[in-house]
This record gives sequence, structure tokens and C-alpha cells, in this order.
Amino acid sequence: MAVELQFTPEQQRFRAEVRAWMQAHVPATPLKTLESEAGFAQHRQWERTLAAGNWGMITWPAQYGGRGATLIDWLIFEEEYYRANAPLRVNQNGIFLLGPTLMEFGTPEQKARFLPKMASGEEIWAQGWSEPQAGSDLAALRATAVRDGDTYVLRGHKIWSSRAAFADWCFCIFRTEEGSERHRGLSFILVPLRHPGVRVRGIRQIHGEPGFAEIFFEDARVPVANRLGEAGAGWHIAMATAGFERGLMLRSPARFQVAALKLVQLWRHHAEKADPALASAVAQAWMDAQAYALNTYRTASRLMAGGSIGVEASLNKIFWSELDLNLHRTAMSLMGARAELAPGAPDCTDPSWLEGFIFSLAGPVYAGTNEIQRNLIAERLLGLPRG
Amino acid sequence: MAVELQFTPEQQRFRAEVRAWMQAHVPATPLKTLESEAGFAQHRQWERTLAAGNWGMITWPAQYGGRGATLIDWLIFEEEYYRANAPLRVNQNGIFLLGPTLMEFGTPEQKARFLPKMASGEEIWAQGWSEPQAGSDLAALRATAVRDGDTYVLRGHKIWSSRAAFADWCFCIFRTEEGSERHRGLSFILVPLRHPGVRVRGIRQIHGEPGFAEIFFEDARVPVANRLGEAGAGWHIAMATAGFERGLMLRSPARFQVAALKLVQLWRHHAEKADPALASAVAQAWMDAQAYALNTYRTASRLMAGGSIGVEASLNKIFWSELDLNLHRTAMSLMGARAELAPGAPDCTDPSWLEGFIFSLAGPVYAGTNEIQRNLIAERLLGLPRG
Amino acid sequence: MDFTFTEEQQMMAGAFRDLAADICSPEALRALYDGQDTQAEARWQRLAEMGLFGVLAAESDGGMGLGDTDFVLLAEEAGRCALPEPLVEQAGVAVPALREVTAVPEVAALLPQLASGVARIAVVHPNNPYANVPPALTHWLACDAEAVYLLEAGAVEVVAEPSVDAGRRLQRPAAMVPGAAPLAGGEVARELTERLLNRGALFTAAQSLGVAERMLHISVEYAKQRHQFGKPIGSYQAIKHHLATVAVKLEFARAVVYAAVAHVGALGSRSLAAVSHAKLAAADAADLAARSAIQVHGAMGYSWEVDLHFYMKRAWALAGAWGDHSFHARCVQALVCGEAFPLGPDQTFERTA
Amino acid sequence: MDFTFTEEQQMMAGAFRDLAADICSPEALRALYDGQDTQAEARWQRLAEMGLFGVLAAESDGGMGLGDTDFVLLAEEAGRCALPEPLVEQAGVAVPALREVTAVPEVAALLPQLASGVARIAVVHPNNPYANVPPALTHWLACDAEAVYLLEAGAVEVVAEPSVDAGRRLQRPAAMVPGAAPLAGGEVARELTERLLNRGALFTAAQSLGVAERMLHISVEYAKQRHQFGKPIGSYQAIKHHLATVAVKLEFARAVVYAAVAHVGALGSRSLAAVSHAKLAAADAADLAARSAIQVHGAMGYSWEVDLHFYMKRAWALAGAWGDHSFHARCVQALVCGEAFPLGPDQTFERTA
Repeated sequence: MAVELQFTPEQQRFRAEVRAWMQAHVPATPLKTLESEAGFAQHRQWERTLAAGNWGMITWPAQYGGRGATLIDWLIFEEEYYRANAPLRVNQNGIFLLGPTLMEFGTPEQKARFLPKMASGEEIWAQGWSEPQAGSDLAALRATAVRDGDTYVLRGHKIWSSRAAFADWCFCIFRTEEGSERHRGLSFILVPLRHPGVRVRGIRQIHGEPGFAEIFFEDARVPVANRLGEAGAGWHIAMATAGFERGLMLRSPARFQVAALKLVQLWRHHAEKADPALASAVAQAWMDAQAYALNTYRTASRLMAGGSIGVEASLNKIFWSELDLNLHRTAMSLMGARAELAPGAPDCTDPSWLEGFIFSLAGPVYAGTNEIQRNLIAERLLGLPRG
Repeated sequence: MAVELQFTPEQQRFRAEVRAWMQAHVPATPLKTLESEAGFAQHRQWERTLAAGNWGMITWPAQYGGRGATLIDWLIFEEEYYRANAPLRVNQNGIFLLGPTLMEFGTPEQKARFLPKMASGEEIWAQGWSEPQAGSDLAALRATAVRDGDTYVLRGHKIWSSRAAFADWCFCIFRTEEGSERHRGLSFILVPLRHPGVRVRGIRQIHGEPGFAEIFFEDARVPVANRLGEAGAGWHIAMATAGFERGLMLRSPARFQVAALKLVQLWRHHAEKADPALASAVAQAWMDAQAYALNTYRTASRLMAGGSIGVEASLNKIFWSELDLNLHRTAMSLMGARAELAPGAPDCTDPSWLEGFIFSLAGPVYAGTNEIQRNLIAERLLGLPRG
Repeated sequence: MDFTFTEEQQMMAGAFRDLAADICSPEALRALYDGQDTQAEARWQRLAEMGLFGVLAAESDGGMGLGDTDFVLLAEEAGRCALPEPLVEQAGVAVPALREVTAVPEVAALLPQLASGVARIAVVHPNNPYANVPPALTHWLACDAEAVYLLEAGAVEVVAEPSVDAGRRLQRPAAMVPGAAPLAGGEVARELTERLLNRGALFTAAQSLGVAERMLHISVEYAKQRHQFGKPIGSYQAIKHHLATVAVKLEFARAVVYAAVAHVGALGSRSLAAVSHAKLAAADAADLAARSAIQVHGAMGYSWEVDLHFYMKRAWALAGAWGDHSFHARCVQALVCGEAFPLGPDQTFERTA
Repeated sequence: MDFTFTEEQQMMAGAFRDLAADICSPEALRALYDGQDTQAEARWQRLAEMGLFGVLAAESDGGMGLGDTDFVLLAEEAGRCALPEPLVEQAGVAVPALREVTAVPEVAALLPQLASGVARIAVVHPNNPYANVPPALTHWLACDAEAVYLLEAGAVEVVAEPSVDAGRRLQRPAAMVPGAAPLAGGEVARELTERLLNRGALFTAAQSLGVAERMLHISVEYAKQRHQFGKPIGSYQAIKHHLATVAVKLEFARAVVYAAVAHVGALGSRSLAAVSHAKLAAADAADLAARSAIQVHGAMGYSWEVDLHFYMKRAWALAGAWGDHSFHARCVQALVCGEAFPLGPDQTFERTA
């Protein structure tokens, strides 16, 4: 009978294996923020440790340093990863976004050159797509790559590039066809960040750390061999990458389930003086995290049965971003006068709430604003006419 | 010093006078619904009683049967009216909408012909504007009035006409200029409902009663003298009427304050087993009703100091309609399994909650949907560009 | 670990949906609302012919011997068509409950009758005080924390409690014959009562999913054809966002309801929380679908002449049936905020409290 | 019955707004956030020159002898510009409180100093444990239900509690000199403490209005100039509706805050409810304005380089100051759901409990 929601003995053994390894390897003291140079180095080291244990990206095929694990195994891995309070993945642009894209569109040489060092955490990747005038409207981008023999000459200005402040490489989209418009004439190009003509400038976020960076290309030259896929195929490839971004890998539910559990504990600490309505907000946060987890397994089952991820990605994006925001708003309400205290203030008992709250504010706007996701759902899932 | 929020001795005396009269005259047993013929007759009689006491429309000038009362007096009157649980105003289209419009745009003859009988409740008015293909987009209306000597020949189909099922007269908008489009070529015409070529058909609402009606005009003839204002001035006059509709008179706060008080009492009855979050919904309902009352007095002060009502009307519409919906949704939640019981079911302790809930569902969509109100606020108050 | 329904399960649901299109169309519901419901018995017969009353009955009782997971999609279809008859209460709630007490001769005798639809039962529970009664009622199943009673219809004095949803014929037992012997008492009664509520709430949640999806579908179709200001209203962002938000709520409520099926036969706090979560999530989705449908339809959605109101009223009714919002919300709050069972990312599919 | 402010009141607010544009511009706040705040004392002087510290002080103490209604618009302006200095706490909370105990010689001596801004006071209360401290602090006003203390700055050992809002220099008294004599005790202290909270909460609510309106203004301007898909984002319905919804919340919160001014000097349940209502309504409006601003600005709103975050952080900070959400929400729930005073349409402007 289907809808069999129990883990197989193999899956339970796998969970035990992950749990044991995490217990043995997760750093006892939390790493510095990966938005600082020292913290970035620590996180890079953690990626090496993961890779050494062959835990870097378990869903990748073995030849690229993976374990060919199923989506269900991946979800189990993430559950144990977050349960063990393991560090943020500084490698996520590589393993979740560029990696799969390279496997689909890369030449054998490109795969051999980039995937192993990505897997080992030796090379950390940034994403360079948005531009000051091309945010949600990515097709408006202007940065150009002009062909000159076997090299491209890059000019332009990318922004909101995550990890770029300290990363080694960046995967970008440039306009390679002069005078081309919108989605046409774009190419997907891999660019080293410590490179003549490439200037990176961190953008301080409202919490004061450079969570993103701007990248200025001033006649930087890269070999044509750094182009992924055909010239002009940039949009098509970028959409595939965006598909991976909106897929199941990046926002696995475990993160929210851990946060919901912390919220329950915060509630218990404040219950006596709290607005009773916050009890229902806390319960809702747990229910929503649980719902997100259940629906993720449901989608994973569908994908493993041969389905492909489509507009669910938009449904997921809206659901997790709103759940994350509501969860952290509830925590801020529970903390009352302490909520505004900065990390380092004596009475700031747990700085992760304020940091998490600030991060959660960005949820509805990044990776495609929720407005855009709602348009996609209305048009692609419900079949409503375009505006 | 300004912001003096106390009633003057005159205002307190006035309140006492209204209270005494209501205690003496409000029917002890509630009237039948005005959506039934018998109930409509009862409500018509109540209007006569009010008129006899000179309480029909206290803000009207004395010569039309009013008292020339101020807006503050009006609000006090309404507070006592709802506090006394007095009947719904079957006369509201006349006294709130057409009456002021007639005073502004009517000829001396029209005022003399229509206002006194409106004041006395002898003639009850319906509104005939919407058409099947012209709802929110009123300018799309098609019903025509073709001039033939001293008469107009009316053809067309009006819908969602409140009170029309049993009313005597209807104020309508017709296209009087052949081939005219949108806002141009419209005229504002007064039409008797029991009249050759006029057919009225009640529209049953989801609660089963005919809250609205359709009106079919099949070559009905009315004198040109029934036209209000110039030919082609229909849109201009209708907008003035809509201004009165969105003004302070129609949705005075007392109604919501009485409902909020009832909700508090419902809560106290169910508190023991209720979701504690509903306590905050109940408190919010009271706060919102209070806020709506306070802001209404604030607007009234501004108007009495010579200001005019503009986009506040849209702010009010959104606020009261959402408050009314949330208030009744909270009541339905509190009643649990009893909420679905129909009026007349033995365990249906108070049918007004279900009726009020159903009515509140229409709030966000009638008298200009809240979407349209938000567009107006964005464009007229905030100065955002038209879409 | 597999979250997909089998082809058989989907086919059975599809067959019921086709039947519903025939016997429970909007026209049929309109007739019923206009007081000319002559089809109740005929509908019951057609449901019986398809064997739907026996889905959860033992094959030895003439049933299909299937499990709760096989029934959940059927309950969803019953919601989608706003089925007036209490198929869910008889086949999804009463039958599996009575299968726990087959030692009682009258139960053993009744089960085949219930599975075939010959016998018709109504179920009342402290959290479901108004029973939706089938045509030609033959039995009552009534319970409280102390005892469970199986009574012949004639032995119970009832009061009719009309619902705003004309598709529900609600009755409340006013008095039972004095000294009726309980089917079960003590611990057995307590467990029966808890499982009755679990199935009642879960299959009510499944109906809410179906009725929510029906309202979403009706709204989408209306938004495509209705024009204002020169274009279909469905092309306006405000309308799109209303309906997309419903789609999101519905998608996630669905996962919660399907996952909770595994809990309805179990006892204990984790199962109570899973079932209450399902009831709340599905009711919220249906409530939002109803309000959004009104937004999309404008005054039209408020009219008796449009189909929408049949499904809107069913959504309101289901919200209070088999445990109202307060009951299920307090249940989840108490268990989660009280950490009645371990929480956390490795606990998603745990069964035991 | 008049709900309009006088021309004088509006002129004084306008004058402060002009001053704020000069001394508390976004550039000034940026410098402060970058750790180069050299202007605190200069700002304090300019506020003093305008006589703002003496608005509620007696004319005999060199003040203006005005009332709370005259101060509320000034508090709103302090929020609009995210003023770092605790003008509101000194002029709006401490001064009127101390005027109740002028019989105490040191208070009588201090009031003129506070009115002129020469003395600088920080206020802590059980519901405001972190005091926003002025430059060159000279005194502490500390209270609990039993006693109210006026202490020289040197007599209090403090702990700095940095806020995410760099414009608030928060300190918490860690210890007082042993055996300090209270200004007042018993009933007097209880009443003083209640009125301190009333004024603290109400004038904090007024600041929330100001900061909410500032965020709305910034968002509207951004939505007009930022283009996407070939047109200004402000022409999209989703953006319009976000901002219109903020405008609605703000409009009605404003009426609630202005009406509550009449209650801050009073005692009793009706006044507590009015003040808590104001605090909640204004905090909700500011919270929604902040979230909508992020929606409108996209990633840009998330950047340190955009002014928005100064005001967003002030909004978060004010939400927890002078009574957090739970305190005020519980207060209103207890009083309203408990019918602690008569409710109903004739009660809108009642004062007595």
C-alpha cells in the first residue's frame, strides 16, 4: 500500500551513520560568521572536512566526489546536519547551483577542471547575475563579454553577489551579442574573482556585515573556454540553474524545524508573561515547519517516481519564506525589550534570533520576490492570463 | 487648547433626548427582515415613526424635514440609535444618497416633489447603477434613455439594486447620447418602479433572501423632467452621490461598536474552552471598532472646520469592511459546531451572527471593491503612477 | 518512505469523481437548496453500488478490506462535490470503529449491512454534537468518554438542527431509551472515542481539501471569463495573488492531511497533534479559498444563483464539525508548547508519543 | 468635541521638523552608524535652544507650561527623524512626572535645569529596563511599584546594552548606592509609576507613527523612481496594495494615539486600555511599514547603504520599549474581555473607569 511514511532499515542505518559522523566532527564552538574573512576561512576548512568524510554533496555521482544518494537520503542528511547544529555551507553556490549545471551543460574538460575542486571545497563559488538595473528583471542585464580571439573581454557591474566578498570564482551571465535584447544574446561564463580587471566590493547589510558584494569588470579577460554551453545559450542555462536553486536541495526543511523547536523553548521561557496569542503563533510555526517537511518528502517521492520540479518551486519559496518570517517575528515579540539588543550586549541571551529575523526579512524578496512567484503560480499552475 | 475630546453640555443634552425618544419608540420585538414584503412594510412604518419624531434625517435642513444637525450630532444620534438596537434604515438610499444629491443638483420643482415624501418615508428609493457587464467598471454601462419629445424611453438591464425588490422609486444612470463611450453621454434619471415597461426581479442572496434586485427596462417612458441635472452630466452627479456613499453618514461606527460589545459577551460565554488566541481577536475587534469611531470623529472635526472628504473615504471603506469581517469570523470560530446552524435551529442561540458573517463577506467587494480602494489610495493619496 | 498514491487509489477516486459529476452536480445541489431534493435515496443507492460504504469493511463482511489511506482520497472527493449524504461518517468513521468490537454479536451482524449500505448510521461524539443523518436512518453510534452506544434509530429521540448548508441534514439526539446497554465502557470506550474523533476529524479535513479545491477551480474559471476595464479580471495582479495564495495554502495542507492518515488508528499525543494539525490546516485552506472566491466573484459570488455558495457553506460547516477550531488549536498548542513528545527535524514521521 | 490641532501646535511641530532636517538628516545618522557620532552634544544644544525640553515644564521653571497634546506632535517628529537623543524621555516623561513631586527640594531645584536641557536624565521603569541615555547624563529617574528614585548619575553603576539601533545608547542600572532615599513611596509611587508608563508608552507610540510615516514616504519615493520590466514598480498593483495597506493602518493608528493623549495623566483601567491600544496600534503600523518597505525595495532595502534601515531599526526598538507587545496586549485583553469598564458606542470618549 502506498503513502508508506516510514524510513527503510537502510535509511535508518544511513541516518545513524550521519549522526555519528556529525557528533564526531561538528566543531564544538560555533565558527565565526562566514561574512568575515576569518570566518570564511573557517567555513572553507569545514567544507574540506566534509569532503574528507565524503559528505560534501552526497547526491552527486561518485566520480565527482559524491555518493549518488537519493533525495530522501539527502533530506535525512540535512536533518542530521541541522540537528547537529553544523556550520552554514559556504560552498552552497557550487554544490547546489553551479555543480548540477556543470554536470548538465559542461564539457568533459570543464567538468574535470571545476567539479573536483568544488567538491573538495578548494574553490568557493559566487553567483554574479543581478545588476543595479536588472534585479527581478534579469533579462535587462547589460554587462558585456566581447569576443577577442580566444578570450572574452568583460565589462560591467554585478551586484547582490552572495559569498563574492571572499570567494574564488563567480559564475556570471554576460551579453555576448552586441545589440541583443532581453533573453537573447546572453552567455554563461565562469570568471576567477582574483583576476586583473575584476574588482570586488562588499555590500554591508543592515546587520553591518558584507553578506553580498558588487563585482566590477573593467576589461577583464577570460578564455572563451570558460563559457558554459553555446554562445547565446546563457539564458537557457541560467534558467536551469534557477531551477536547481528553486528545487529541493537549497531550502531543506530541517533548518526551519530546528528553528521551530528553539521557538518552542523560547516560548516556555517567556510563557508566564506572554500574550497568549503568541502560543498559537508558536504552535503555527511548528505546524508550518512540519508541513514544509512533509510536503518536501511528498515532492521528493514524486521526483523519485520520475516527476520533475515545476511550479511547486514557487509554492515552496512562498511557504518557507513566510514561515521563516512569521517564526522570527514571533521570537522578536516574545523577547520584548531584549529583542533590540545587539549581539554582544550582556542581556542579549541569543543573538541568533535578531540575526535570523533580519535574514528572514530578505526571504520574501530574494531568489525571485514572492510577488513574482505568485504571478508564476497564477499563470503556470492556475492558467490565468498574463497581465 | 485643541484636541478637546469631550462632548459639550448641548451635545450631552442632545444625546439624552435621543436616548429618551428611542427608549420610548423602538419596537420591543425586532421587525421582520426588510428583505421580505411584510418586513419591508414594517420598516417603512418605522421610517414614518422616525419622521413623525423629526428624527428621519437630522442633518438635513429644516425645510426638508431635518434639524440641520452637525456631523457630531449625527454621530451621537447613531450611537444612541444602535445602542437602542433600532431597526435597519430601509430609507437609506434616499436619505444618505439621493437626498443630498437632489439638494445639490435638483431643480426647486424636483426638490419639492421628492424630498418631503422621502423624508416622510412615504417613498422608498432604490439605486440602479450596476449592470451585468458594468460592476466595478461603472463607465461600461449600456442601458439607454432615448429622447422622444418630453419623455425618455428607457431600455436596459440593471442589477445589484439594493432595496429595489419592494421600493417605489429608483435613481439610475442611463446613456442618453447615442454612441457615447465611457463617462460621456450619461444622464442621471429618476424612475418609478411600479410603472409600465419596468420589471423588477429579486436576486436571492446566499442566505436565501432577495437582498438585491435586477431591474429590466423595456421601453419604459418617463418625463424628461425626471432627469437630475443636465443631459450628459450623469457621471459627474453619480460621482457626487458616490462621495456621499463613501462619506461619513452611511457606515457610522456605532454599528461596529455594538457588534464588538456583543463579541466580548460571546467570548465571555465561551472563554473556558476557546483558543486563547481568540481573546486577542476579540480585543482587536474592540480596538478596531474604537479606532474607527475615533477616526470618524477626527474626520468629522476636519469637515466641520471646512475640510472636504476625499481619499479618506477609501481608507474608511477598507478599514470598516475588514474590521467587520474579522469580527464576525471570530464570532463564528467562537461558536464552533453551532456556527453553521440556520436561524430557527433550536441550538441557534443568536442568528444575527451567521447573518452578520454572511453580510460581512460582501463588505470588501461592494461599494467599490477594496482592491479598487487600494488603487485609489496609492494613486491619489500616495501619488503612485497609474498602472 | 513513499508519499505517492497507487494507481488503484487514484482510479477509485477518479471513478467516484465521475459518479459525483452525475449524481451530485451543481444542478442537483440547486434542486436540494430549492427544497426539491428527491434524490437522496437514489444517490445513496449509487454510492452503495460502487461499494463505497464497504471500503474499510472486512472482505468477510462484504467489504473491500482496504485501509484509511485508501479512503482519504474518497473523502476528498466527497468534499469536492459537497456530497449531502454522510458517506464519510458511515464508511470512514463508524465502520472502522465498529470493527474494533466485533465480539459484540449485534455489531458483527450490523457490519455487513453497513458495508452494503443497507443499514444507515449517524454518529455523534462530544466534539460532533450534530450528526449528519443519512436517508432512512437505521442506527445511531453515540459515545462519550465513559461509554459507546449502538442504538436502533427508533430508540433515540432526536431534534432536527437545520444547517445553513442545506446539504447537511443535522440531528441531535435529545434522549435515549433509558438503560440502553453500552457497546463498550472503560478503557475500550475511551480508546474507541479517541479513534472515532481521529477519523472524524481527519476525513473531515480531507473533505475540506476537496471543497477548497472546488472553490479555487470555480474562482479561476470565473476570473478567466469575467472582464472588467477591458480585460479578464484574472489578468490583474490582485486577483492573481489572491488565488495563488490559496494554491499555496492548499498544497501544504494536502501534505499534512495525507501524512496524518497514518495516525488515525493510533492513540497518544503525537497522533492527536497530527490529526488536529490536519484539521486546522485544511479548514484554514478552505476558509481562505471561500473568502478569496468572494473577492474574485464580487457581488456575483454573493448570489444564490451562482454555484459557489454550495461549496462555501460546506466549508463553513466542516470547520466546526468533528472538533472546532478552538478544540484542535488548543490540542496542538498544549502538546507542542508543552513538548508532550520530542520535536525536531528527525521526528517528522515518528509515530509513538 | 474637536479633534484638530491648533495652528500653534502644528507650527511648533513644523519648526522641529525643519530643525531635524538640519541636525538629524540621514547623513548624520549614517555618520553615527559608522561610529563617527561627534554631534550628540551639538544636537542636544540645538534642541535646547528651541526650548523643546521645557514644553511640559512650568513657566516658573522656564518652561512653556504646555500640555501633553502639545507634545504629542513633537514626539511624532522625533520618530520621523529617528532622533538619537531621548528628548521624549526627558521632556515628555521625566519632567511631567517630577512636576508631581515639586515638594521635594531637589526636584524643585532640578526642574529648571531639565527644562533648559542643562541637566540630562535617563528613565528606567519595570517595563522599560533599558534607558536611552542622553549625552553628559546627570541624573537617573528609576522606579518600581514600591518607590521612585531620583539619583545623580555618579551614584548609579550602569551596564551598557548596545542596541541594533545605533541611534539608541542604552544602559541598564546594575546597582545603586545603598540606602538611597526614594523620592516617593506607597500610593504616590504607585501613581507616579503608572503615569510614567502611560506617558512613556504613549509618546513612544507617537514616535512609532512618525517612523512609520517616514518609511512609507521613503518606499513611495523609491517605488516612483525604480523601474522593472519597463515601468516604475509603483505602477504594479502588488506594490500599490502593500503601500495602501500601510496608509490605512497608519491613518487609524494616528486617531488612536491622538485620542489617548487625554488619558496619560489619568489613572485607572480605561486610561490603561487607551494607552495600550495606542502603543499596539502604532507599533503594528510601524511593523507593517517596515515589512512593506522591504518588499518594495527588494534587496536594496536590505543594504546598509540605503537610509531605510535607520528607521526600520528604530521601529523594531520602539516596539519593545515602554511595555512590549505582550504587556500591552494582555492589558487590553484583560480589561476589554473582562469588561473592566462599560463598553459600547456611547463610551468612546469616556474618561473614568
